[in-house]
Amino acid sequence: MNRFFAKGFVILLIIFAFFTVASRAADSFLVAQVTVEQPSAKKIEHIVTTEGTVEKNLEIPITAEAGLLVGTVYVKEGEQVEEGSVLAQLDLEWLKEETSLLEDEIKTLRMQNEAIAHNEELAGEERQKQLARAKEDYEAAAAKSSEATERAASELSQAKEAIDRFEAGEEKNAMSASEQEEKRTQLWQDYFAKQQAYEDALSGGEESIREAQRALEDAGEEAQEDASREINELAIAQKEKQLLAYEELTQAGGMITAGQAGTVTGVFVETGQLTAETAAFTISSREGGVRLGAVIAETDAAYVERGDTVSVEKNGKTYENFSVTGISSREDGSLLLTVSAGEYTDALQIGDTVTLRVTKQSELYRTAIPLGAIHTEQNETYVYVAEERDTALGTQLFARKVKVNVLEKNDTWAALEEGALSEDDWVITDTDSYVQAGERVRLRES
Amino acid sequence: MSRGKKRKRIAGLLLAAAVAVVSLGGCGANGEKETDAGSAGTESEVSSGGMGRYLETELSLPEGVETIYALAKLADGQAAMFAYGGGWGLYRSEDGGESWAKQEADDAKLASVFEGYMTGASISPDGTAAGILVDYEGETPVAAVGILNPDGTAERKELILPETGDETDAYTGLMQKCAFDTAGNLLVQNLNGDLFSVDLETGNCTFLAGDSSIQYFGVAGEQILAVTSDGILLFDSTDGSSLSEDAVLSDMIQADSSLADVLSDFGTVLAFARETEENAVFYVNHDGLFCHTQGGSVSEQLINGALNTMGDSTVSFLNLVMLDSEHFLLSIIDASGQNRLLKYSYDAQASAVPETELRVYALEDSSYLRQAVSAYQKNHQDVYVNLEIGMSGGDGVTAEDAIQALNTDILAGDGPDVLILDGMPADSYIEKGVLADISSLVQEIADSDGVFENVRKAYEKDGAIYQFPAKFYVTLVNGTAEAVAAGASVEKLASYINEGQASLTPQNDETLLKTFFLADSAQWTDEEGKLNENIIRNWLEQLKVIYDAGNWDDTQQYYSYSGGAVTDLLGTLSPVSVLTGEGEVSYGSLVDMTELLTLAAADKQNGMTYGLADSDGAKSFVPYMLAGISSSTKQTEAAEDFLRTLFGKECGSVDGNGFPVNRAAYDALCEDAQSRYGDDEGIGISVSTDDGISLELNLENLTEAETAEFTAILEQADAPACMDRVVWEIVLEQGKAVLSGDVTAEQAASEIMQKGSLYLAE
Amino acid sequence: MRRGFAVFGMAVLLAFAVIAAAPIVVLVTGSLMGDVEIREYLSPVLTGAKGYASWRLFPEYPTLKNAVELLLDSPEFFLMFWNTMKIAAGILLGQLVLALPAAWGLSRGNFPGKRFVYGLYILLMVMPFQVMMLSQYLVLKGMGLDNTLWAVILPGSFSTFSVFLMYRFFTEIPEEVLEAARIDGAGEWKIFLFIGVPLGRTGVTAALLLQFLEAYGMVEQPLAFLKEKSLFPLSLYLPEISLEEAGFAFCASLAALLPVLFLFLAGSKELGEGIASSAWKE
Amino acid sequence: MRNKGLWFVLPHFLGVLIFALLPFLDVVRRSFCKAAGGFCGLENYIAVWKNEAFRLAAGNTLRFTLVCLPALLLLSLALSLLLYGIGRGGTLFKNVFLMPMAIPAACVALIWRLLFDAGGIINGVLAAFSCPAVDWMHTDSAFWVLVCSYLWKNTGYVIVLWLAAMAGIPQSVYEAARLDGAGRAACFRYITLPCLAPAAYTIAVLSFLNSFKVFREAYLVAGNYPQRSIYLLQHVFNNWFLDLSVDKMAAGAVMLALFVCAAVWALGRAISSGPRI
Repeated sequence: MNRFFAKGFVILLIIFAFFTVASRAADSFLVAQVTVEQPSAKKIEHIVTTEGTVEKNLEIPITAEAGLLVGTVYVKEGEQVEEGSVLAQLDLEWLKEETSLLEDEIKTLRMQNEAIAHNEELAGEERQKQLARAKEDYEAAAAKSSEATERAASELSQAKEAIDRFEAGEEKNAMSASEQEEKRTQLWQDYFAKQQAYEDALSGGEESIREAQRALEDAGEEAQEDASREINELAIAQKEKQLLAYEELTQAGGMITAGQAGTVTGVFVETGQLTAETAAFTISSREGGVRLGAVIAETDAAYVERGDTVSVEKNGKTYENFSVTGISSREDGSLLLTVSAGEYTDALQIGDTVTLRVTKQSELYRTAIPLGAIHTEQNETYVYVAEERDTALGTQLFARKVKVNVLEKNDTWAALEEGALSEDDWVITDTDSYVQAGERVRLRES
Repeated sequence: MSRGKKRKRIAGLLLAAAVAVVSLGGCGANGEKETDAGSAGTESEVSSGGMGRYLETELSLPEGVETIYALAKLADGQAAMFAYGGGWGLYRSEDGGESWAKQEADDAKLASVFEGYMTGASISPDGTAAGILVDYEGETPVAAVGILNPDGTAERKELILPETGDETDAYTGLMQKCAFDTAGNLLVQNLNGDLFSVDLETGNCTFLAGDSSIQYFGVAGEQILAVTSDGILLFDSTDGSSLSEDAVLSDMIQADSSLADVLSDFGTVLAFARETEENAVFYVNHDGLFCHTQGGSVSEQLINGALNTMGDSTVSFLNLVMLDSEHFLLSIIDASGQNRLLKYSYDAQASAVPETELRVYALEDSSYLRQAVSAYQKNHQDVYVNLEIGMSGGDGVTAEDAIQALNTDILAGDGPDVLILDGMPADSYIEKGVLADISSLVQEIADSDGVFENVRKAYEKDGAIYQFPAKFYVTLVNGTAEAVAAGASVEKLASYINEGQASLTPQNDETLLKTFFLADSAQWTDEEGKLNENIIRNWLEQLKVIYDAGNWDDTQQYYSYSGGAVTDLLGTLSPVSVLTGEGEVSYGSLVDMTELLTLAAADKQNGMTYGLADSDGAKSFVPYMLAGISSSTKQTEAAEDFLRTLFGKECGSVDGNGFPVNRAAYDALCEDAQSRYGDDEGIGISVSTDDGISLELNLENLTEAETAEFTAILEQADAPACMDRVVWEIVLEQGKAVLSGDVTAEQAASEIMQKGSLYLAE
Repeated sequence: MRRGFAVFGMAVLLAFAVIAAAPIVVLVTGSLMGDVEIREYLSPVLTGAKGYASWRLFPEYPTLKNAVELLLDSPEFFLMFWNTMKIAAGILLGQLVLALPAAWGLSRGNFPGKRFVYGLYILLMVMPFQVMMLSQYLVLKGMGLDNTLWAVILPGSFSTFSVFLMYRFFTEIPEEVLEAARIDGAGEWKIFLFIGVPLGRTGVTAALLLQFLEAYGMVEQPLAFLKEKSLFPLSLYLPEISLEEAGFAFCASLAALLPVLFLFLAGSKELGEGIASSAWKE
Repeated sequence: MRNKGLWFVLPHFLGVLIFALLPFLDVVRRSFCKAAGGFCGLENYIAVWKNEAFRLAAGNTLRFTLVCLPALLLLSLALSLLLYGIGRGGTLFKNVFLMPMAIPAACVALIWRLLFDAGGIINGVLAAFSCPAVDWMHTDSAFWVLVCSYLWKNTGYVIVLWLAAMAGIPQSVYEAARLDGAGRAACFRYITLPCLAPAAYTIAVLSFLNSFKVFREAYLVAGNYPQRSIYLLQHVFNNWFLDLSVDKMAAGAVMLALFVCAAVWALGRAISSGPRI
């Protein structure tokens, strides 16, 4: 043994042993530590939260009959009114004229209806008669045609019998050949004639029956429905209602009163003007519940719709079943959200700032993963999947890049299209250092 | 001997001994560590102990039955089902659901009694079936209950809701779910979460309990389990008194709030069994079937959902029935809305982990293959698919090494069950009888979904098919009408390019060689497989002409594949470059619908057209994902199932890597392409070339005519390109030398002949 | 003239020495070069660029990057090194315990069929591995040894090649020496251990060194019999380093080279001495 | 004499039986039946014999052996004689000559590509001396590249064996010859050569076996289908295995084995005409 090299060999072995351990330690130090999660079936929840202020209580519109002249207006905006207090008074004479005008209209409409009803009856009887007559003709035709066919049928059969008899009978051998021949042709000719007559009778009969049937149908049709009667009735009903309102007003002395207590928030009529269909007055009353206004960014607009449920929170307490009543866009592109609540809550005063939260759930997606797992690179979205692979150092985890496309996402979850990932893939959601495709990864020491 | 020497010798011996011990110990340990060939078990190691497992079998529904409205165990132990299929019927089964006998009843009477929209039904232990019918016509919906007594008589009672005093929030008649408890009382729940018990004689309901957050309810024994979005409320089913909340059940709901969802046509993600043993509640969700004894701190998992249809998250449950501690019946609605009846029976011998293992071997990994495996695994929970990738990349194993290892396995008799033959010596495998005949399977798919007949004929060898592709694509020529005509052969194309001073769209030498190789190689070998030298020489010369006309700079990699182990195919046809004028003609492969849309849009805009590069007569296509079944497999049935999934419509209709040979999948893709941009007239994308020209390309839906034209071209291709890796490597090596001018076409051709014929002679 | 002849002889020796040592020099210098510098010299070979590859004896910018990368960043290198050592040590032990006495038995003993066995050994020695691979794999699989290190060690330790080599050296030992020992009453095993082995030391060392070298550089056997990557020896790791990381490849090759070299040089002294001379000394 | 020495050989023989003889018999069995099973007699042998690729490979291998073996023996003998003369300094040279044997195949392949590639170092040197660059690996010169790499790897080792054999010749014989007035050449011819004859046989067989090892480097550099001139038997066997034609491979192997045994036996008789073979 050459001692120098033998010793060298041993030293080399020791050095290698040392670096085996050192490199293992170094390597595990460099490898990215990741947390992984399996895709799960989930509904994507979009939660839009925004700050809102309690603007004013719910406004109740007070409407008066349209087209009436306003006498005097008693109240101004911001005034506190009680229930039933007078807001304005209509010009009584104008009111009376209007009511009488209305009555005349109703009368004329009624008369028109009666006239229509009358001549409808006449038309009805007329039609009945024609119908009966058509029916008779039909029956007669049917009967007649069946007689004719029967007669023709019997004659035909007689002719047939005559031939048979002639053939079988002795008469035939009494005659000479030529007489026989002649008799036979004569009998056959007669038979054919009868057959022809029978067919004529048949078709003739059908012909007449068909005509009679058509006549019956024509008679049976209803008279053309003239809709004018219904229209008039509707108009009458509508006018009667208006008349009723007029009478009520006249009894109330043409007063327009406040439906409930509250502050007048809007006066839309002036003296000497005609009342319009729209609200004459708006009164915000406490009982009507609360209205909130809030501004949301355009991006969230997609997730908020009229009628979504909203939860309102004010210093810790949350109030449920508010709902979005209106969305109107504003100049700067953001949207004004009007939210109103069903039952009354005294906690919310006008001017309070509250946080509104609209939660909206999408349909059930089969593969949804945390948003952190999605990476995008020039319009290509992909995720990394931790995959076991058999390597020199035993089975280790490697990152594999999988292309996916995102159907819908919110700030925590993203729903993926089917097919790219399966339930048992381990998607890398976050990592302590940069992960690349094909690179080794390690599960975070949680 | 001197002492020094002795000491030295002893030291030497010690050293040798030490090294030996280490090594022996080392590899001794290795010896015992039995690492079988299959990879370690999958992550979701089944925890339910060693032996014994509930096996899932699907029972056939009674003849004609489409919808199962109620399923229950009667007092006499029989299973009963109340279902609709052309008519209502109560079916009884003595043998635990295997066979069903219909209880006769006067169908007409039943039809009238159960007329209207039934929202729920249940069967009482004594066999009376009750169904809740709601008619929506009037403004306030009115509910009625149809009752079918055990003796076959049936009557219908209006549900009389108790008065609530004020008119505004009277109970809504919109009844949602109903169930009998073990004592035979019928319980009903309406949309606002109010629970009533119904007196069957009179039909009037007494209010039991109610909470607006109740989504639906189940019955266990005489307990109502009302499921809300943040827990389960318990009520006594006789008097409605609320019982103490059960933490375990509520935690389960809090853990996964989707359990509270009522899915489409009233299936639910959670179902309770009415039968109880020592107040234990049995319930099923997507994780499996659990038994939870009330007051106990944990739910014991009886069945692991991952191993059978329970785990399939697209399925929702209707009724769970516990026949006895070893048999359960479960009626479900699957993703396609079909009602199915499953039976779980305990088998002590069945091992906990699925025992049938299907080994699928492929040289290279591919996203298409992974999709097929996960789709197959989902529908075949009892089969464990072991996907072995020959060249798992990264550690430099060459194709030859991988094939050598595979051949050793095959010859040793334990080869894989399914072989993905891309890049493998498929012909020699067929010659040596390694691959089984799958023509019956292909015929089956042809009958059900239809198959591209030209592709099938290409792979049919005297009546048998040994290998079959899942996808295929063709090489096209895109340009003016004469260019397309010139695409008929390499010579014509070369001469066209030469005189017309036209040039091919830019690509590097390897891509050019590969595209033309795939298009023309089918006709290089004559019948007995001899290479034809002058065809190859001519081919090389023409390619040189085309390449020089293009004078593109080689260093730029035109078609670099994206990173990651899994690389999807990229079409080499670039109609966009024709549009932007980088080249007058484009010659290359088109591999998916998106590229077809781009091609159609570009052609519309610049008036070009396209045609099949038929290289004088031999119209060849390129197969992708060729697969075959090993003749020595013991899992023929599972292997054929896997191929059905691989060639099936579901996998085929994912766009990419070529066009599906499965006709139904291809048609689905066509429809998608025809409606991809919805009804608006398409989207405009701006396209810019490297020298700055930016153009607007307007992508529109494919029209019927365009799709038909393309399908016709696909159907013309009748011979597969030569996919032999060895021949390709030789051609690539020599081709590059010719294109870069180092070697003349003759030398290269003779070199190819030499090596090629050597290879073919072996 | 004699002087001239000696000088010429020395020149030839030097030339061949340079040729023999050149690759190792390339390895050493290469492992000290950074990747950029290497790529600059070897680009014609690596990327098929124009011009010719060249080399420098002393690197312009020597860096220890490759060494650090090897020693700290590639734990699999060392794991595979120990696999190789396990294989080599296992085979050497097998040879010592089994082949050595067999060679002695064949050369010294005479039993019926001795010549037949010897002829058989030569026949088996000659067969190339590719041919035997499949059948050996079947035998190993039958014994359940496949995919363990034993699958490489056992066939290696029963290789008939070293027996043939040792046999040749044992036949050199003059018969008289043995007769003398027998007369002194030494038993067969004692003769073998205390006379046969020491006298045939050259042959034994040569055989064992060659066998070690064979085991150390084995490629086909592990590739065929070992499936699990954690059992792979070094010889499968080296070709895997592609030319892109040429620097690292040089460094790894050097590290793989040194242990064998040291062992070789340690043993070469034995090789040098002739058998006869050692006989006189005794 | 009772069968002395049997116990020495038996354990090893058992191992050889299991791990070498059994597989060999299996190979022989396969050579007589078709790949898909079924006995077919000499069909495989005829097929292999007619196979053009096999004939080319056999020719190449034969040519390679006939060129390399003598070259190796002579070159290493010459060098060892030179070394023998130097005495003291020889150990350094010997160690350097041993180095190539220690370099693993992978590194050899790496260096081989650097040297002999079309744009390799040697072509660079040639270009420097303005002679035409040779495409080493793609022309018949590949054969000589193979021979050189074989000589480079094995010379060192064979030199050591020659030295060992020479050291075995007692000095007294030389003194006696010089006394009778024999010159250096006469000494060499009549003393050294005959004494080295037995060692020559060993070295020849050893070198022949090592000639199979060079396939490993050729495979790493030139892959499965190298240039025609270096297309060896192992390439054929390898490619047949990739094509699963195990029957042809077995038949080819058996023919190779018989041929080589005959050669070794003939060599043995030729060199040492004495009792020891």
